[in-house]
Amino acid sequence: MPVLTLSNAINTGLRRVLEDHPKSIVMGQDVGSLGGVFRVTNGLQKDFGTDRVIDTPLAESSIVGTAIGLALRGYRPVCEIQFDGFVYPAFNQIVSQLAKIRARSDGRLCLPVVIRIPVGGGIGAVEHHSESNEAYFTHTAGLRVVCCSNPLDGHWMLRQAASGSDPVIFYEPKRRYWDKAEVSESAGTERVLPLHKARIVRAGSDLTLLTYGGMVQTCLQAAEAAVEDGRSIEVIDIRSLSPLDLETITASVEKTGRCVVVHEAPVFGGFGAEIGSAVTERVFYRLLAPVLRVGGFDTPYPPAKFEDQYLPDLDRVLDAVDRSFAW
Amino acid sequence: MPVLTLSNAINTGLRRVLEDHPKSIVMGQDVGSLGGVFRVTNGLQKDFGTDRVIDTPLAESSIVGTAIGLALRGYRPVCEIQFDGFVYPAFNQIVSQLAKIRARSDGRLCLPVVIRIPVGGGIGAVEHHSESNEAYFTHTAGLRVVCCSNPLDGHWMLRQAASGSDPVIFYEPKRRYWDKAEVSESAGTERVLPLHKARIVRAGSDLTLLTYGGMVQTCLQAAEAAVEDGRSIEVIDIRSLSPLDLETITASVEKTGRCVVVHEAPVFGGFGAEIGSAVTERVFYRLLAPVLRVGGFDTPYPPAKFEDQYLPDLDRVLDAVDRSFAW
Amino acid sequence: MNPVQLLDIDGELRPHPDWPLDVTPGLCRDFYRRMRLARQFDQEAQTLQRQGELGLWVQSLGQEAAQVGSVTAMRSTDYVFPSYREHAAALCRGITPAELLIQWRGNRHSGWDPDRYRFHIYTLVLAAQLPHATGYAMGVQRDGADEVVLAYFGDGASSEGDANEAFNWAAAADVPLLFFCQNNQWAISTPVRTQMRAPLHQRARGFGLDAHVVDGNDVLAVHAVTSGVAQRLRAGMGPAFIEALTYRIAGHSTSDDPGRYRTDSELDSWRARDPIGRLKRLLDKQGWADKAFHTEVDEECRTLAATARSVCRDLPLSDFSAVFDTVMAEPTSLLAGQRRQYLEFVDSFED
Amino acid sequence: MNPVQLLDIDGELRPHPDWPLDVTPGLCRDFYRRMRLARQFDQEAQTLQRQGELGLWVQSLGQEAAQVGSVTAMRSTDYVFPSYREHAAALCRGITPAELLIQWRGNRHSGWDPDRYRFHIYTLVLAAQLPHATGYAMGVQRDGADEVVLAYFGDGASSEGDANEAFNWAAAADVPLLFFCQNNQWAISTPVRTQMRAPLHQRARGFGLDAHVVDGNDVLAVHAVTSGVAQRLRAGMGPAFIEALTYRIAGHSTSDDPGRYRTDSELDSWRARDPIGRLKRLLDKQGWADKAFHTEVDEECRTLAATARSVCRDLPLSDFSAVFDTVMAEPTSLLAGQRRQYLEFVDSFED
Ligand SMILES: Cc1ncc(C[n+]2csc(CCOP(=O)(O)OP(=O)(O)O)c2C)c(N)n1
Ligand SMILES: Cc1ncc(C[n+]2csc(CCOP(=O)(O)OP(=O)(O)O)c2C)c(N)n1
Ligand SMILES: [Mg+2]
Ligand SMILES: [Mg+2]
Repeated sequence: MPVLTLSNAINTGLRRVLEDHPKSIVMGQDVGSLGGVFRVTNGLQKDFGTDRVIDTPLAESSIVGTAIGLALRGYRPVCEIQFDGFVYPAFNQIVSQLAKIRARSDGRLCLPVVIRIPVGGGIGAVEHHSESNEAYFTHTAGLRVVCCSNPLDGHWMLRQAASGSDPVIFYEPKRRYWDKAEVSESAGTERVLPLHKARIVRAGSDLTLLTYGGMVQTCLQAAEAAVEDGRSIEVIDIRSLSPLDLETITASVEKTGRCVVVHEAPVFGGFGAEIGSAVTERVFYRLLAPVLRVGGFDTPYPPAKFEDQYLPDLDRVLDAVDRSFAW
Repeated sequence: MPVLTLSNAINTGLRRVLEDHPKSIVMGQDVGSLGGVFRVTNGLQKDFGTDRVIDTPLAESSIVGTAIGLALRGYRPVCEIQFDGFVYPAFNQIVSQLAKIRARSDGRLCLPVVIRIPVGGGIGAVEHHSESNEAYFTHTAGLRVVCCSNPLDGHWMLRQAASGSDPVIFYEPKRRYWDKAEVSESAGTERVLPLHKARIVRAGSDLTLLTYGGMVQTCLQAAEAAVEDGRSIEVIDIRSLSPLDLETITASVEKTGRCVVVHEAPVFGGFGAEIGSAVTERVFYRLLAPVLRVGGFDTPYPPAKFEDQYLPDLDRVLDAVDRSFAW
Repeated sequence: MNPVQLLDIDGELRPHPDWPLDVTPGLCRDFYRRMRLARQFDQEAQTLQRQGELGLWVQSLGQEAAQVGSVTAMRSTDYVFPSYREHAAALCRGITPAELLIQWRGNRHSGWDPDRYRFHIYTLVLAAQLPHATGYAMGVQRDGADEVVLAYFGDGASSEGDANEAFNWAAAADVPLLFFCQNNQWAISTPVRTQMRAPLHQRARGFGLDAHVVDGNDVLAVHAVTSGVAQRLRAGMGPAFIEALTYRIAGHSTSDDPGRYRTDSELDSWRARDPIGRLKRLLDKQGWADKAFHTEVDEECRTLAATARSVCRDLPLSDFSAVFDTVMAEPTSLLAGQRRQYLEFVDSFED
Repeated sequence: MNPVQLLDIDGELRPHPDWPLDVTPGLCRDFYRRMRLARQFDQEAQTLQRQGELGLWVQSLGQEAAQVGSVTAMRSTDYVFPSYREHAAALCRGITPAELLIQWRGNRHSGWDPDRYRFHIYTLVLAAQLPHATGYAMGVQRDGADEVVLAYFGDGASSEGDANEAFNWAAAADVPLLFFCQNNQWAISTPVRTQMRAPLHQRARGFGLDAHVVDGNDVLAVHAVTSGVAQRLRAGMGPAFIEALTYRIAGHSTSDDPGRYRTDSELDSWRARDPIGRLKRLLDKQGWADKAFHTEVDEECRTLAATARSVCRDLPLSDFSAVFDTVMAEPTSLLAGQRRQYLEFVDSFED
């Protein structure tokens, strides 16, 4: 099994998608000769040609809009939005068209479009390049929203997303692009979960840490650190935000009785709010403390020099864990 | 005190804003000679001229974008977005510019811009004309998000919003435009709350119904109906979604021990999730049942003939109340 | 640039050197019939709305020539992206009254199978269909298919970012797409002069589109120009743009109150340019239509109106639970659960 | 339309009948000095980034003439909306090295008080500043002020909906706004031909803007055309557009790898058109600059570089808690609470 970075693992995933689905298309700004600003599409245009790997004009609304048109014609576009903060010009096409055309056409039209978005902070970037905007899309009926956290998932989730029949917002935690792991490109391995399933990354019995994307590593570290305090923490990588695998999540919190949700996005109205409310509705009597949320502060993403204070880190996660136990 | 419809009450509010603030401007599609599709801006252009009441080109992104420019020049624009479903083309300008320019400029620039949006269903409209998209904006740091539910609030909240220094998303529940009530246009009445305060619409002791906009009436009716079952229900009109008046809300739930949130928007990732999580964090030990959420289903807004099934109504609110008591 | 005209308002033919058209009696009768039917249908729908049978209606009244002349110039294999007022074009494609009305009655969001008619569902978010058309045409281009794509939109929609992105993208990508603007002078209450400084076809040319302007109330001119432009497009001469100058005789929709913003004299001047009256004058002058033809058209119109009326009242309404099934192609537990809960909730009242 | 040129690449003056300019030695020396300083500053910032002192830098290298020539043609009261690469223009407005660098060091999102310099903060979301400029100009128009507004953007940004909405809106509203595009041939790795089919100034004219194209590496031409166009604008002749043809000699940013997408020969051909070299040839040929002048400029450059370097390392970094204070003008309990909790949390570690 080759050891790949997340960036390479998604690259090989895209390659397989282009091979497996003759109608698949990769498109976006600078995805061609440059290979994308994170090199995720490196070499694809050279190997698959400019008809299938398309450098688009600089217009996000039309990247999604033309992808919809291509899908109506039978193509399967995988679009790249260059950075999280640049998906907003496409918001109208995503929310009113991509997400709704199936319902608007009474189920007649189907839009297998994947929108890849490098997401989140941690790389010291300038403004608009570190945002976590998943809550906008999880609240939008008609979309699947997934977020990978490691090379194996990145590879497989991309292939699954691009092989489905529904639109998928596909988040890639940019701070993890350079993380390495073994990636099996052949199907059937039991480590490959269906796209909508959450993954128990670390088993534990006293508290459940729910997270996704760039924060999975942070939560794992927190769980390790908590061992010292004699606490056994279960860490779940949610992977699919919408639909949400409440089965796996609920089973865990039923068992542990305590739950902390961690994400990079601001807490107020963030995706953690949904998890908190949904979990509480389901395991109310088992909860020993309210579901606590750790996330970015309710400010715009700050200048790079403040990232470390802004983003949840080991200490802030452990602080919430402490508060949960102290409840 | 004159009796006004919500539409008229906001109209007189806008009139007062134009009188009180020489730099205020009303702008949007068809706000001039037509007076807006809901006649909220009726007569304003005639009285204040085309320089202050502006029929804009058909471009939502630029309605917000030029309003930002006008505000940078010292003006105070109050923009109208014609329907909830047409705010998405302006999403980029709202989220990355309007909401962030103050933070991006280190507090140097201030944008007193109000964006009025007729919101929600209940009027049998065609697609894209009945949406409840408040969760997108409540999750956006840098915006105030408010929603009026009656003529008095409509008048005063608009005047307060347009007199502040921060950007405000101002929702008007379109199904209530024709509701009538007494409106005092003079300040100082104790019925006029600060913009960020929630209002206890009906006092009660057994359960708290939290809601806003078009659902306030529905919840009041539910509370009345519940009297028969011997249940005393407190109804709170949240009014300000961001910032959220957790003080008033928490005090109520502390007292009642039960809480149901009602809104028109889809439940998954909706604003009710934030309320549910925030309330639970604060009054965990007092809760006799989890905070329950009643809202639209997690589908795009359905065709008009299905509105009655889609939107929360008396029965669905009471069902949730029953479930809360049965917990 | 003067708008191309082949038929003046008095019903005189004015052949145009650049836009030849074989003006046969049959062709004119066909256009006349289609426009009459479209107008009759539109009128009936308006009445149905007034009687509470439809939630809303947006009339195509006055724009029949622009729509009939253009859509009939395309091949039936050419995919069309309408906006929301293209009832005349839809009828030409064979879409039935029931399919056209159901959306406005509020039973569904759209009425027909777009693949079957090669006519996309209506798009109500202004200009959003233009990037779709551009992408669809990218697909046609990649397929090497002998097709072109036609996209309708209005003067107001042309101010949206999406419209201009599409003009630019289509031009840059050199796709087989024809943008067709029905400039009916108004976007609800907003006149064209508020939307733009320069004429639209001039803007289109600025993007590098093969752009033309035509008298949109002259069905012959619209047909000739659209045919010619489609032919160039098919020959690989790059994406094109037609601005058809026409007028929205009715209000914007049944909710509108046009008296608030436009004058009777403006309306009258456009009534005088009515596309149907004009073509009738031609038929009359040339003696191309006999009484039998007119009787037949009148009869067809009556039948269509009656059909519209009767199908409207019987339009099927599925059970609400169907709403859950059309959201995603692959079922999710969230939607399955809500569907189940909804049905249980309904059942609980039936006890 | 040929780009206006007043100074050819050999340093010969080519007076242009439509764009008169009083080419004095003083003017040329001033331009030369400003461009040299801009380039030196840019080079120093690039070095600082390579040494880890800045998180990112986007070079203005090669675009000095386009920026210096245009911004100096405006009055100091005219408000300017830059994109993010307008360091040369910013320096001309008096913005200090510290103010320019702080954003790229990551200490703040922006560095200067826009009101003080009549120079807006940088906008990184492409084209978003163009509707702002349009709205600002609507304000100027309403104020009846004797000001015009200048908005910079790139060739790539011109494909965004916001750019085209702004072109259209500004034209329709007839506001005193000058759009200035630095067409530097590339948007990261995407060449202009991928963005558009027709030249940008042609598109601008299509919107009804008074549009011109100029050799963007010819500071005299840029200055002459911008001055002339600004004068027309001030005289109420309607919004305008200038496309300056130039070249981004460096990579897109310090994160870019331009070797992946462009050729050395292209780069060489543009180096030969370098704006500073060209003006120097003029100064030399005409004998308009003596050794003392050059020594002085060299010295000023050295000082600027030294200043840039020394201020960069000392750029102030406020306490994180300040982040909570700049979000809203009117405090909210949410932010006040988070600020307090944050400080308590930090304190808890100090014990
Ligand atoms: C994005 C968006 N904004 C606003 C509206 C509301 N609206 C519906 S039709 C219309 C006017 C459209 O004018 P035009 O494009 O000229 O088409 P016409 O109605 O004249 O056929 C407006 C403003 C909308 N449907 N979509
Ligand atoms: C809306 C948006 N999309 C994408 C980006 C990422 N991006 C930053 S600069 C750039 C290229 C811009 O090219 P151009 O407008 O020509 O300006 P230049 O960099 O050449 O000065 C891109 C794609 C962005 N900043 N904003
Ligand atoms: Mg129109
Ligand atoms: Mg460029």
